[in-house]
Amino acid sequence: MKEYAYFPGCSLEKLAVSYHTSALETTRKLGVKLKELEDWNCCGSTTYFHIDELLAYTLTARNLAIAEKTGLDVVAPCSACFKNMYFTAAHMKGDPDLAEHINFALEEDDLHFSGDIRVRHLLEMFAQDIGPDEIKSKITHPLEGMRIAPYYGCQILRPRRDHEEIENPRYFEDLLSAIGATPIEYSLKTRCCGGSLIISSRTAALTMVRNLLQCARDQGADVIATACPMCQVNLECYQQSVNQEFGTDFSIPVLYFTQLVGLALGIPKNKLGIGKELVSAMPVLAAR
Amino acid sequence: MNNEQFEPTIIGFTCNWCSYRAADLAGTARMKYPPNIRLIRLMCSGRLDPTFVFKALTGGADGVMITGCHPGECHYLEQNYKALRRFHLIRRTLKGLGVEPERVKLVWASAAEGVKFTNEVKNFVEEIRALGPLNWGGVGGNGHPIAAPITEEVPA
Amino acid sequence: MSETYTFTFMKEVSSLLHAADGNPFPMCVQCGTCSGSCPVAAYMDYTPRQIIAMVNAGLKDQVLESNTFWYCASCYQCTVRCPQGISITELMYALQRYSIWKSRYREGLIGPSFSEAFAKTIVRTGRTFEPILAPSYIFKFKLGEFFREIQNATELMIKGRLPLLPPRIKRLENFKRMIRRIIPMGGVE
Amino acid sequence: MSDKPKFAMYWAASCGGCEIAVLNIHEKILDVDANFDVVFWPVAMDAKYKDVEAMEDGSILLTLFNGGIRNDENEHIAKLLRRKSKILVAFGSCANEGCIPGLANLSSTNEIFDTYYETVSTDNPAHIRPQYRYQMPEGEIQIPVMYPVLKTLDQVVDVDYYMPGCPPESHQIAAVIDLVVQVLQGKAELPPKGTVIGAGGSTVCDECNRKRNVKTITSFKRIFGQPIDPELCLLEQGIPCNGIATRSGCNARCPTAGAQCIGCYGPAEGVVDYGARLITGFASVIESKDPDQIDAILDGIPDPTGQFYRFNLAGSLLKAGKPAWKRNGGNGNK
Amino acid sequence: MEKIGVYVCHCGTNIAGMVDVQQVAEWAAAKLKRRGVVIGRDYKFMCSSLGQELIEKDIKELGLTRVVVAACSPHLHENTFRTACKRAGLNPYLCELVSIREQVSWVHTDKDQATAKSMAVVSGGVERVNYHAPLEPLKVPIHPDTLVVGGGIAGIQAALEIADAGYKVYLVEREPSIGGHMAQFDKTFPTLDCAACILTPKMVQAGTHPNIELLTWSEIEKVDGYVGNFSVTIRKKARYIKTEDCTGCGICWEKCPKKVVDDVFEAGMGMRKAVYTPFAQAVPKYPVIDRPNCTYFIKGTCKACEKFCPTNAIDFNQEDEIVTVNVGNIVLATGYETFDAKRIAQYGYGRLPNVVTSLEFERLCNAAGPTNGEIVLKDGKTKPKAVGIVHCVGSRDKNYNEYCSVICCMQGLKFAHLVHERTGAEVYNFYIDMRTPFKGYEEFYQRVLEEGTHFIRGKVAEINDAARTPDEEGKLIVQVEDTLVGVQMRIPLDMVILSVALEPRRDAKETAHKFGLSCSADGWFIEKHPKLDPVSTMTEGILIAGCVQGPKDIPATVAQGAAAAARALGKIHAGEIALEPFRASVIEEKCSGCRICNGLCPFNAILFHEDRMVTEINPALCQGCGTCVAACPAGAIVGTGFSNEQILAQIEGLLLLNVGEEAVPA
Repeated sequence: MKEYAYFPGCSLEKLAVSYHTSALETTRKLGVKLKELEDWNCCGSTTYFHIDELLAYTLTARNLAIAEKTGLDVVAPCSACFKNMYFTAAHMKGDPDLAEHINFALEEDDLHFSGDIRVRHLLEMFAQDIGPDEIKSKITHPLEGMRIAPYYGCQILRPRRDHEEIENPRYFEDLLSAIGATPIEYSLKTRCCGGSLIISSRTAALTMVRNLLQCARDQGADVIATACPMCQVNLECYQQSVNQEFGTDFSIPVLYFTQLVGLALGIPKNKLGIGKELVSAMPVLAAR
Repeated sequence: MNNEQFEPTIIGFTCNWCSYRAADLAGTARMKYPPNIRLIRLMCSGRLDPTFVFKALTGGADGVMITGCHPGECHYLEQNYKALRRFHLIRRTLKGLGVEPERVKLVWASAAEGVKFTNEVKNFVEEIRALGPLNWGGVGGNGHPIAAPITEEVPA
Repeated sequence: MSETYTFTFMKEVSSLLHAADGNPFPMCVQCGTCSGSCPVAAYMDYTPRQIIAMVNAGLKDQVLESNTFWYCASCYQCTVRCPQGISITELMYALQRYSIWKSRYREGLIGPSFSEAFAKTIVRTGRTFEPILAPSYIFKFKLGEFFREIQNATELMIKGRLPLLPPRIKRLENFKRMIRRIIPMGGVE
Repeated sequence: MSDKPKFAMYWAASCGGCEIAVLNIHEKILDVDANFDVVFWPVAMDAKYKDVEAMEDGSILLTLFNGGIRNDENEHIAKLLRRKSKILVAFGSCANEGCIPGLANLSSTNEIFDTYYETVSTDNPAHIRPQYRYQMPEGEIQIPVMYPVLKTLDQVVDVDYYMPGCPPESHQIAAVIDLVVQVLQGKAELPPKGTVIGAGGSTVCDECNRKRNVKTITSFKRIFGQPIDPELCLLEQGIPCNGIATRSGCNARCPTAGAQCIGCYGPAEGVVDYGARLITGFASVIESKDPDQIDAILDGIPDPTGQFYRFNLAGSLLKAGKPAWKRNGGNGNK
Repeated sequence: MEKIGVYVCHCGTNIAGMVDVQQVAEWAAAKLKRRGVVIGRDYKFMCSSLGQELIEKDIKELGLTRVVVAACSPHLHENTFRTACKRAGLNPYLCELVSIREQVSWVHTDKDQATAKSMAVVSGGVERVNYHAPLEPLKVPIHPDTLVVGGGIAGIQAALEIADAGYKVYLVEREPSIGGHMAQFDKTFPTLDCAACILTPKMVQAGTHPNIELLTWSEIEKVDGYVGNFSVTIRKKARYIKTEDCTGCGICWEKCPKKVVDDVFEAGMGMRKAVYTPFAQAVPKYPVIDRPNCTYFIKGTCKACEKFCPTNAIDFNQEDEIVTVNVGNIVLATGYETFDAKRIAQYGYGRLPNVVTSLEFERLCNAAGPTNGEIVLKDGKTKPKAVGIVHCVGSRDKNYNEYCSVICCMQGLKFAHLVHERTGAEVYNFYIDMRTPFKGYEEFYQRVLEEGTHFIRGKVAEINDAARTPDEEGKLIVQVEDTLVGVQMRIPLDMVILSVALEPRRDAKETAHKFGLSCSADGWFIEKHPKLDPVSTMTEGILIAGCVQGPKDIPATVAQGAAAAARALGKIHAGEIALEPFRASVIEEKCSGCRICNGLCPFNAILFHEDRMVTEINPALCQGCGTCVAACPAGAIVGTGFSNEQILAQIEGLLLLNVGEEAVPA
């Protein structure tokens, strides 16, 4: 049975609790064990880089060090956490001085990060490690006819520089097809939702949310699938605000891909935290 | 080696077609590397006779850098492989003599790799500096170590 | 009135980028890929490209007065596309650090105080806690926005998606000592 | 005192094999006696250094000097005999290039003493070491001072001729004696100074009649443990035979007898460093382009230094291993 | 004792700026006296005629027997100084040039250290030169025939020049017809004359020239030999056409039922048949059967072409033919490929139908192209109302190619003009920098400006079809910052042309290896000297012309084709070439016939005489690498020019073993 060290991140405690539960449910069903890190701390998101770069890396390094002890690959469901972990690991591997300084700090918590750990995003784990074929073979309730807009967002892809992949990735689509749904093609699938701006520069953020919702709807999406709590909250919780701001009438449910996979695996809705969303998914899911 | 840092002397063997031109390129591009290395041009790294390496090391050099075209890109088709084999045996022999094998280094550099050449020189100078002076020259030529009574070394 | 070039600012900012990968921004050729790619460019008073030019030219005051780097969405679109391999996003972070460090930023910007509030909660608890985040800065600003937040917040509360008690990590003392080895707490506590 | 030309032979740091080799020329030894007045030959007759010192400079016609220069006594005698002799021949491998005693140049003096005085074969509970000078009631006694490295004869004095071999082949010695005799009788000319006598100019392969092909080595083997083709070149069978680089003159004794050449005749004419020739010779024909595979093949030569410098370390470019020259060499003695 | 003169060059300030040249010269004269140095001079420019005369004078007056020049790399001026010695009656090979510029003054930063190193380098040269032997250059006859590889405009030009001079040329082309990229173009900048009109006459000339043997649909298998005497193995791929019978009437491809997308000549914009000539004016005129697509070869039936061929020229049983030609010189003109725009996904090429590459657009506006020159959208009828031209696609970008592709700016202007002229559409050029050097180019830029083309300074960030406003509906939206006003723009367009980078051929590295050349990091072939010897290579007798050496436009390409030809002709005319007399030879009495060396020579110059049990080296085949010299365990092989004595002496010199330590300032 494949096992991963699991770093939920702050948002999954409450704000994105349905992502958390659905992740656990679906992985269990797929025979993958998620082992939550003991006493993990906040990854600092991006805002921490506004205060101190070194400290930002250190915060993440602590989690990496804890994960490294398990000897497992570590998986993060939140793209911001993922990006921080992925690059902190990369930088510390590439820059011995940085590693030395940070490990000096980690000593205070009896920790050390040596750099050899594989950091995965939960979506990558589903779409690449487990793989569409494996998942396809396990689904019982294919989401036939459901038109889903796969939303990658930013930090699951960037700033990695493998261009072909990051500018036009396909693995989310493949995953959605695997669960019987119809992934829609829309050109903003890797564009930013403005998550980190919603507080500090609201209008900018709302416009970005608008453009995304618009583009997805134009291509006829019933649902938007996300792989990040920040994106989910942004695209969903702020639809009202968008409508107020721009006089639009969006009400597109925004679900975590784990919830959709869960449905296809025949896991009851409540176990997937469906019903906690502000834009109800019921109309779309009614049939199922 | 009193307090100021040890400046090693390094002899570098280059092949006429790749590495010597890499060195030229480093020059024309005004890249910088330490002056510790002094280059000798051979037509091919295959010309490298172990005698040259020993001559350099026993003659006062602290390190020897052998350079040639990348494997498969030798101007003479495959002669750089002969250099490769000799290099391995030279290192093993040095080991037997109690001399650090790392003092002899083999580097492949194409005519386009001025940067690589520069970096390899920089690194090698540091590596040799870390190893310290060789002083084989002390026994080189006919200047053997002066035969002084070494009584202090054999206490009763 | 005409300006002249000074390069200390450029050097200061560069020095704030020790761990960031990519090329230094003085290599910028002003092609505009970053600003063309930037989803927020329209809301910035200078585009990222202009900011780079201004940093390189030493126009410190204008740079610190601008909102550009506070509006950066951290989407890294510019960074991965830059033909010169410059990590523009990292540069934006550096400018944010510089501005907080010198506590010089334009009046009425939410970014700085939010960042500080966010940072503080983390170093105090090891975790983030959304509820205190909102008020801690929104009171400073437009009431309307505050209510909009509340509206969302309450909905979320009802759906059980907002925590009622701030979470803490267990080994908080170690954690704080750890942080102290990186920066003197004064900075954020 | 006869007016026959004077002959001397001396052994410095050596095993004595050279003397045996000389005696091994059978009845030719009589020619020596017939033509020479043997004035100094510690092995064969009693003589005192002071007798030699008493002689007129250049009064000895021919001196065969074997053994390397290991201590100040060796050097003293070498210089003495140089002074007294017209023709000084570096006789045998030790005098020429250090030979087996020269392998001591791989170790520091301390290591040598440790081995000699402290290993199981020696019962020395008090860790006693001989002192170069020692005050006795009767006065100070001295023993020769050991040098840090062994030197070859021509590293301390000017040498007229070189006669390689460990020991030199008796038929070659005989030939040389013949030559000198003929010179004495005015029937022949002496070769130019510095010539290597009693040997060929090419290498052992020249005299070896094993069959040879284009060489490609895929592995090195020890001489024992597998059947050896009696007809085929040993090196081609993976046996590290030094014949390719070793001076001819021995009639390829060892290879002919089925043992690999170990190089006692030293480098061929005009070669700067014997070991280097073997390194390049062996390495050049290794059949691989892959570093790891090359390494694997070379593992077949467990002691490259010994393989390539067994006889000539002291006389080679290298002269000595690092422990012998680096400051307070070896680990000292605790 | 040799009498050695040491000459230290200032090279203006190039050397003198970092090395105390006077001190070096004086030091040599003083400290190296014992080594034979009788005079040490420094001079501003040793390579100048005055500098050379200085040496000649000393040779004559001081009776120098050896000369050491400390200046630039031997690869630059070795010959200069050898010739100077020769003029003064000293054997040229008794001169040694040591580099204190490329290897000292240009790479070091401390004047004392640089000076000290220069002294060591000079001492190395002095010790070495003591062991130099007078040598005579080897004369090798030059085979009068020449091989030209690549039938683009560069190759055609080179072939014609040589053929017109009366010498035989083999012109090898991979495709069924010569013509190369230029044949695909419509107009050529800046004069706008039609590519076909100026190219096809040259193609016909090349095809009918008595001195040119065309080998199209052929590829180089193997190259043996050396300058003056190459032997090249060529694979003539089976055409399945008896060329001796074919009249090129075209009935076969008329009748062929199998249509295939033409990815090569039409750049995927048009179709061809399974039996085809790439284009109407193809040279040679006879077609090839595209085996993988031919119905007969797939299904075993059809043979329509055979049925209808009036001269029974079809032969399905043809097989590849291997021919070997002997030539004295080789011109490589294998050209370039275009960058795969799919690699920049944000430009939507391949996803958005009306995003086309420059090469595709050339076909699109080519009168003989798939749309007969109509500039229309993918639907095949609509004329675009707004067209964008994106510069530097895959060029000047660390993520793809760092170099500038040279032609894109002018090509962009050309396209702008054509679109404007034929559709009246609004045209936008998106550029980082406009680069229009060379004759008539800037004028053309002015002309296009007058025509009202919009020039937007900004590298396009992305191209997508996500409309935000009604007038963006159904359009391609180009998102870019207009850097001159500092505003992010979204521009709705109907068609976008990507000026894709020129890249080295996919198989450039293999080709280079086949011919013993080296490629730059980018993959372009390296010329002998970037400024002074752009068409020669490190490998004597192999020349390069056109884009194989780096991106360039047609005028530059043609010039190089002609230049390469001139080089070849020079050698052919001379009839023989002098080579460095660096060769290995065996001292027979020392050779014991151990056969260690026998397997070491890739040029088969080493032969073994079973009878005498000795090895011998054939100087005609020996290339002078010296591997056998280094390998001989008996020291029985010697090499001229790089003898053991020379190199060991140079080592001693470099280590200053024969000079007092005080010689080198700390």
